[in-house]
Amino acid sequence: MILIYLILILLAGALLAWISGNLNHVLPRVITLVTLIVDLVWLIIYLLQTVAFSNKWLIDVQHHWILQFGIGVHFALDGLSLLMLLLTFFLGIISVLISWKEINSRVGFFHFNLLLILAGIVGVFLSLDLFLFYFFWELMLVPMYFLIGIWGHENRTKAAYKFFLYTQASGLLMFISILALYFVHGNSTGIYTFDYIQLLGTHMSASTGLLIMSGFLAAFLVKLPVVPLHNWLPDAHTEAPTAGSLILAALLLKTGAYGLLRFIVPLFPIASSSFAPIGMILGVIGILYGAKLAFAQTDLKRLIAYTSVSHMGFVILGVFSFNELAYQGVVIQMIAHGISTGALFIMAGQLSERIHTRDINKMGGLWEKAPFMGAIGLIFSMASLGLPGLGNFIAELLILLGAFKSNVLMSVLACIGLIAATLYSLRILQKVFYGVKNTDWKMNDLSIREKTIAVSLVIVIAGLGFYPQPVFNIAKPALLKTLDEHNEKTQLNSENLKVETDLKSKLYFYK
Amino acid sequence: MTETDFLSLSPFLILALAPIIIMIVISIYRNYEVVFGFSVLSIVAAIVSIVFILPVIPHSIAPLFLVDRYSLFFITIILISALLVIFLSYDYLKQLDGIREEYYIILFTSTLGASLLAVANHFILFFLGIETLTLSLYILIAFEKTKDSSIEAGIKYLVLASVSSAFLLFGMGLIYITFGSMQFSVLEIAIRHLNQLPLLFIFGVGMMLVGIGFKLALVPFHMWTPDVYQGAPAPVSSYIATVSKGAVMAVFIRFFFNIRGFDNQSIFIVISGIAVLSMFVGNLLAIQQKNIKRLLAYSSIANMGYLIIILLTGSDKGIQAAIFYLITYFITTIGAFGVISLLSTKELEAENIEEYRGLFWKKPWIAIVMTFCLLSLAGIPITAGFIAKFYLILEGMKAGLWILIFSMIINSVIGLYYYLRVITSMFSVANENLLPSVSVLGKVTLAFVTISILVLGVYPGWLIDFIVKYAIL
Amino acid sequence: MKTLIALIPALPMISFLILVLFSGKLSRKVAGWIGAGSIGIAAVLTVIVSVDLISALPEIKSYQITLWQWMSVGNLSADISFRLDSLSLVFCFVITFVGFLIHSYSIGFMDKDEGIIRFFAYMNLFVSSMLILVLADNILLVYLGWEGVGLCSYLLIGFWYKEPENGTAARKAFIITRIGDTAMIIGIFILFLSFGTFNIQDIMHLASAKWVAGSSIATITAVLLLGGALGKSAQVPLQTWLPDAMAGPSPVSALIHAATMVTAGVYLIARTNVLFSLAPIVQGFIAGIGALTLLIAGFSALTQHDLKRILAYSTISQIGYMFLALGVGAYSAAIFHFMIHAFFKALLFLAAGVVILVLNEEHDIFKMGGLRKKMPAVFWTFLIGSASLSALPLVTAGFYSKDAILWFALSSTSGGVVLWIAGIVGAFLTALYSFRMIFIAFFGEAKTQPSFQAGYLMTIPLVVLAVFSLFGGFIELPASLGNFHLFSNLINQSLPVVGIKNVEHLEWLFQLISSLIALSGIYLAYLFYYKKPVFIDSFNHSKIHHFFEIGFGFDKVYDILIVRPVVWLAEIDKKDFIDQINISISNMALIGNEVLSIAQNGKLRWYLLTFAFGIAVILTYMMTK
Amino acid sequence: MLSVPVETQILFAGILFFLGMIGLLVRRNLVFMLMSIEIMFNSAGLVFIIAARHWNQPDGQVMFIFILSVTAVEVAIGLALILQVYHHFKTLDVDAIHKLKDE
Amino acid sequence: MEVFFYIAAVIAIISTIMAISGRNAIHSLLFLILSLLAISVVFYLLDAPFIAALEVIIYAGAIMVLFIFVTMMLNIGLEEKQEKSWINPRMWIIPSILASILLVDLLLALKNMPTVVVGKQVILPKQVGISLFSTYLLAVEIAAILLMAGVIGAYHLGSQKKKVLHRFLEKK
Repeated sequence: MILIYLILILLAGALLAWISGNLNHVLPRVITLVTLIVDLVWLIIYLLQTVAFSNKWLIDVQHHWILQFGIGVHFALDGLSLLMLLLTFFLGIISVLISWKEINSRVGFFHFNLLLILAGIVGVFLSLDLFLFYFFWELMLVPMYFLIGIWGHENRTKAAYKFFLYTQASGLLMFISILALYFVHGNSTGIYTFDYIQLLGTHMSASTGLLIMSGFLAAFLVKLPVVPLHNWLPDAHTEAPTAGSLILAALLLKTGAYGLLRFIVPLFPIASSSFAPIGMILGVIGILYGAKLAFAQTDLKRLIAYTSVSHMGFVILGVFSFNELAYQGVVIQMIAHGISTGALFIMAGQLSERIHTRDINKMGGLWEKAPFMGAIGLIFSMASLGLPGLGNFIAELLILLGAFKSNVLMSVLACIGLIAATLYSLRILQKVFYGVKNTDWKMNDLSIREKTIAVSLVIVIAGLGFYPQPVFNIAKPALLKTLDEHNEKTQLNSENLKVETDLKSKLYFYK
Repeated sequence: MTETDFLSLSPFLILALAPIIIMIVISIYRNYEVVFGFSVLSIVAAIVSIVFILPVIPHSIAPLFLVDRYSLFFITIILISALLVIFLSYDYLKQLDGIREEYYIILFTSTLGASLLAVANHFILFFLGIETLTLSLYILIAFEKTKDSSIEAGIKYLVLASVSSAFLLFGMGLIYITFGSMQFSVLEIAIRHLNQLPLLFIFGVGMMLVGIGFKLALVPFHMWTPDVYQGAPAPVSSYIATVSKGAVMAVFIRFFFNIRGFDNQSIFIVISGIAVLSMFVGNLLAIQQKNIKRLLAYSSIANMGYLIIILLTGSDKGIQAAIFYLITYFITTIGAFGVISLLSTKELEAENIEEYRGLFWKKPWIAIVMTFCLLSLAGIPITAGFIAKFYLILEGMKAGLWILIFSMIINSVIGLYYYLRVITSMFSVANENLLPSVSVLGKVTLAFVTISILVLGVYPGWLIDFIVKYAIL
Repeated sequence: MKTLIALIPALPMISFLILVLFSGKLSRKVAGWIGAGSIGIAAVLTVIVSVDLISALPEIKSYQITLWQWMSVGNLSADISFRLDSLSLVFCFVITFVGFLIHSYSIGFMDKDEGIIRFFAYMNLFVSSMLILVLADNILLVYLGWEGVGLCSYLLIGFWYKEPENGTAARKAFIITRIGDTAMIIGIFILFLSFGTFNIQDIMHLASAKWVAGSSIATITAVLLLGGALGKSAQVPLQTWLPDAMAGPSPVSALIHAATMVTAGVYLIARTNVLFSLAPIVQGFIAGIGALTLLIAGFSALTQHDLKRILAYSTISQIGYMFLALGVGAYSAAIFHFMIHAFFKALLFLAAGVVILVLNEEHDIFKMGGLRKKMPAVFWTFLIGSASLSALPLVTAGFYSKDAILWFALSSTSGGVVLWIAGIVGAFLTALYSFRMIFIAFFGEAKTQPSFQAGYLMTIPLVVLAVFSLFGGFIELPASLGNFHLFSNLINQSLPVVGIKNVEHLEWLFQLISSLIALSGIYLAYLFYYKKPVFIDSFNHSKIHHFFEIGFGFDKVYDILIVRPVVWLAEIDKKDFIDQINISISNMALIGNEVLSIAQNGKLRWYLLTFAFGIAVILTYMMTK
Repeated sequence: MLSVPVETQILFAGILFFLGMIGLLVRRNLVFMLMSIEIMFNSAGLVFIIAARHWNQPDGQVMFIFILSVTAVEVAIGLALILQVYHHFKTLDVDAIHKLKDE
Repeated sequence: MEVFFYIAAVIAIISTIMAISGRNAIHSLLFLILSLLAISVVFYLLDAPFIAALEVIIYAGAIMVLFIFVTMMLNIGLEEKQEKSWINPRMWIIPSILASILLVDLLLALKNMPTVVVGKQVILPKQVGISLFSTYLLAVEIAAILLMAGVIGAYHLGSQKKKVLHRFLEKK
């Protein structure tokens, strides 16, 4: 039941925050913070009690919902989702803290939306019923839309539309695929259900599998995002308020990656194997093209947004490598990218709060007045270019190694992304912190609150860089299960194919 | 006429008696509240009477009537919608000058026409029902006769509706000539043994499509919709969008399934074409619309386009999906128009999106209702619209209507854009215009609508059960 | 003893953390002493450990310590673990010892600078990373240190961040080395996937067992690793960043861009020598690159005006020598030269730093002059450094180290005359440009007046380094001059011994030639730059002079071939052409809207017409179907 | 007995119907438009009479009676509306009545 | 008999054409009445004497008179010039083409009509009456409600606000 409570707490907190917003501005912040801390602490307590991570679900909750269609409320937790939840709650707390001063209008409603998004994300990470999954998948869009559309920057409306329409369009394609899967499974077994575990063993022909998978892929690749489906991202990230950018980059994108791991790979083992080369190419294109665009930008947030495109390219590269190394890398990348890009967005937010511009050509020399911020900017720029000792390095290393195992060329091309990452990361530092300060700015260094946020993020990213083992241990059973699920099927398939061709040749002989 | 006949006709009797009694009451003592109260009571009575009919169905009063579960279900939906419209009309009409009580009389006759369509099993009843409905609508649309727009809408609707009725009639005549019967069930029997439908019959069906397409506002017979919605009083617009369309849909489904239109290739293709066109045209027209009533009109065109997909599935489940869709569409539309009519004043109809700017910060609850309605129309989860669309797509896919489903998907996205436009303006910075205060009745209606949207969005199982149990053709 | 090994890199790291965390609360002096002190303690620890290890040799070849498990995924496992053998020992010693001297010097040098705490933090981080690099047990940890020093190099080049050019130089350095690093990490991937481990020793054993010499996989891997080494060690074609890197403070140039970091490539190749021996082509290539680099850099150094740039080119050139040695398999000679070079080059940079500081940031040697009298201590130490650099026979350490390389270039089994000639020409150039500096900057008329005298904090390290530059060479004497092999014996504990052709008896002859060459270089420098500068007037204005001055035009070529295309690429599609697709889709919808909207013109007759039209189409379709 | 083929009879009704349609499309005067609609209704009624004879049933004629009454009501309301239109717009030209439209 | 049918049909068609193309409203209405009369002849020929009578009485009699009444009330019979200016000869083209397309479609539809063999005989008013008031009694009731709605509607829409001012004093 803890899983349902986790979501319910968030929802209750959301309503409370909204209502309390009418009373004063501090209360919703506090309520939101408390809500998230309660969730986080509860989860950590649970984590500490869990002795061993086996390949079974740690928690599995099932209820009926809409019986007529075989829809149930099915939540389950394994290592992968546990990690994602921890990240969600942690960054949720961070996003409340960074908005403490930034958001001064409609505070209650802001936090309502914030918690609603988080609830949606938590739901996505926990749902094991495809209908429920889609439900949450869409649910998080509306509050996110509000977050961008109400508290965003100048072009917020356009960006919010783009975000919503893009994700909605791709989501609907996934929806069609979910239904198709439902029918394929129902027609072959007679059991019409949306339950993930039951659908796992669905038999389908190769072409059907590819078609159905492409719908899922559309949704996940848009969320991830993968070039050429990435255009919503720069706009949304740029125009969103800091907390919004943070959640978008650090959490929302991860739902795409999570979806790939949780659904694409085990549900469509054969189709995903045949898609793998294209997937890897897309990943490489994403890495390089994202980096290229990031390098060209002058808007700081836009620049960071494009780096996300580039970093997420690694994720898809890893996912379609189908081996444990790459998968562990993907998991770390999800967390590390969340932290590092989130931190960069926070920095961009803090900068524009102080100097009211996001144009890096107008910045410069900020090191002088804000050395602490400079240090933080430095650390996370380095993280983003994959400096060893920070989490991103581990991630990229494992992904590239894993990819190297399955496709040397793609991995090597992806390595060029490392150089490209250097180009844009250093450009940030150069433009923002080097040079002479514009005298007009009244620039303060980070406040205690901001320092706390920054330091906690640094600790996490450095911890991931130097001691990522706990994460590996938690994620391992889940990832191995996914891989087994995948490999079993693909091997079976190749055997089947063999049998089939044998049969065919025999039949031919008898003719 | 037996007792059972009378019993099964009781809702119609109530609906027919009510306007007569109102007329008599008016002639003695003209009082708005009394008339309103009586109207509400009558509708409630009609709804209650349905409970008593349940034991005797299916009951056929040959040749015109067929009172079965399907029709009772539709009548219930129609009556509840009419009730909600009456609630919304109370405030809207109260502020008008001059005579207002006749409105309720006409509302009753039109509701009677609509209910008759649900039980129609014969062209004569089909025709009479549709005419009773339509003729009453002319009057309702032009009811605010001091307004240019109301009169303009009235005359446009009158001319176009008459023409479409003429087409409908001509088509009926041709079908009658072909098979020698005007009864749906007889037609079904006649058709069952034919390999190929006679061309004259198809021609007749084609002509009937004009009439039905007009009433459902399907492309290319849709052009009246925005003008009429805009010109008509807001509650009447909601009435047209819901009751009128629902009733016509009820009879159309029955007719279409009786003649097994989905089995005929040319009818199939024409309906699919109309569906696809309706979706695209409706949604594309809406994307830049600044008038919210027109926007809802265009949205209704698109929604009907989605809905008629279900005709092509040719299955009972499809009908159930259609009914579920209609119910949610009714609730949502009434909610949206309800907000418009509650925010309208005597001087100013609240129809420009500009007037909704910042509504959320001034009247949060009203804005939330509107937001929920629009999200439901767009089919976003936790609203009823989502489940409805899901159901529709599910059945459509089951029947393998891929092209239609995909164009529905594309259009959902286009549609989302303009719903979001309205929502965005409600949530943007407030402007200074004053808004009327909303009466308790209006609030209750809107609360009901919102709760229904939420309940159906989160826990739709019971309604689906109910539909599966009762709404079988 | 083992924990001490871990402490060596840990101390500077701790000091770094202290400086970062308490940056607001520490006074400048205290910060300086913490920074320098931690390195000093590390140096002492190094000495203790080395005494221990050396005394245990050759029974125990290395100490090893694992701190914690870094990661273990599937069959991949990497630990944070250190391994100390004689090779790392030498490097450790140089890093900590020279590092300590430079840190002490910096306390004086950076005294007036507002960023002193930041400076020491970076420097400590650098030392720590460098120590991790040389102590690392597995190649992944090497990579960690490798990138760490790169970062610190970047930070320190751009230390004076207010000048945008410094930032640009820093960026250039980082990017170019990063290009090499990327090649290196791919090489590491190949190693891991071939052998399933990151442990260097295991890899070396497995490589020699599994891979055939000259096989393509070995060659490719060696090339990739070499890429990393070339970038870090500023060898052709990735050398262009180093002259620009002089934008950093002089102690930085001394420590990072002369003594330690730039020689990481040498360390890497020495450490993975097995791979290179499995790829003879690559090894020959290394020698070639070394020869080429030392010549190019030598010529460039000859024409520079900026004191530090001369030294930078000189560094490139000297590392070229080390690569030459590595290429011919003379690992001990390379490492020896590395050590001696660290001494005299650090000395030269530090001295140059004093000069520049005292002359108020005057870098141009032609604007100096006559410094001999104004600052004698600096002059003498600089002179010793230059002499050692020019390999002045017998008295300087540089002679012994460089001479060993020249000798092995010829006599090694994989050496040859061409390499030797290149080395000799390089030696001549070295002498020439070294004394060009001396004569122009320290002799003649004073063109700029020094503002103040350097304090003891700065001069003492100079003196210490000068002593080492002179006498450091005596721990390794060639066969013809005493035949004393303390250093190479130590190094050969962990690296293979160079194979020599049977020409040993001629060693004295070649030594004589090289000595004469060095002396003639010095003389010519005296002639051209002091006595009769007119001799080279025409040369000074020739195109070839300009060509040398711009470093053989590498920057220009890269600018045209790489930088401009990249910038062009970035500019060309700034708005993201894919976005245009979205825009056109939304425009299509808007156009559709407008077209359809025209139809909604409110005219009843038009509506009726569409009505009729619609039914005509429908019925015609139905009837003709 | 009339031996005109039923096809011809229907064709006659069809011609009348489409003539009504032409009138509707061409005329701008609302009164004429209403007239044209009457023509259309009447010809639709004619079809039912033809059908009634064709199948020898009274139902078609019953339908005609209903059509007649509906037409009567429609004309009544239509003319009342036309009066209102004239009152509001001071013209019967339909083309002049286009206040409600997309902007 | 056939001859009468054809004559009546031609008269009906021609007078309908005159009705829809006439400039003068009164003339058009008179042509329309003529057309209706011709159709009533056809009804008679189609064995529907009762309907023929109704056509004359209600259609030609009552409804058309209503038209004429309104026409005269609004004085549109006198504005021939205005009618002329409203109608451009070219405006006939497209509607005619559309109508002929539809007519061709109808012809196509009539091509293969199934033949029905039913003994044709006159349907007497009595039969119609019995049918109307037994089988279709409920429909008659509905028609009654419909008429009531029509009456109320016509009353509501037809009534005008009492003018406070003389129309010359009204604000334009």
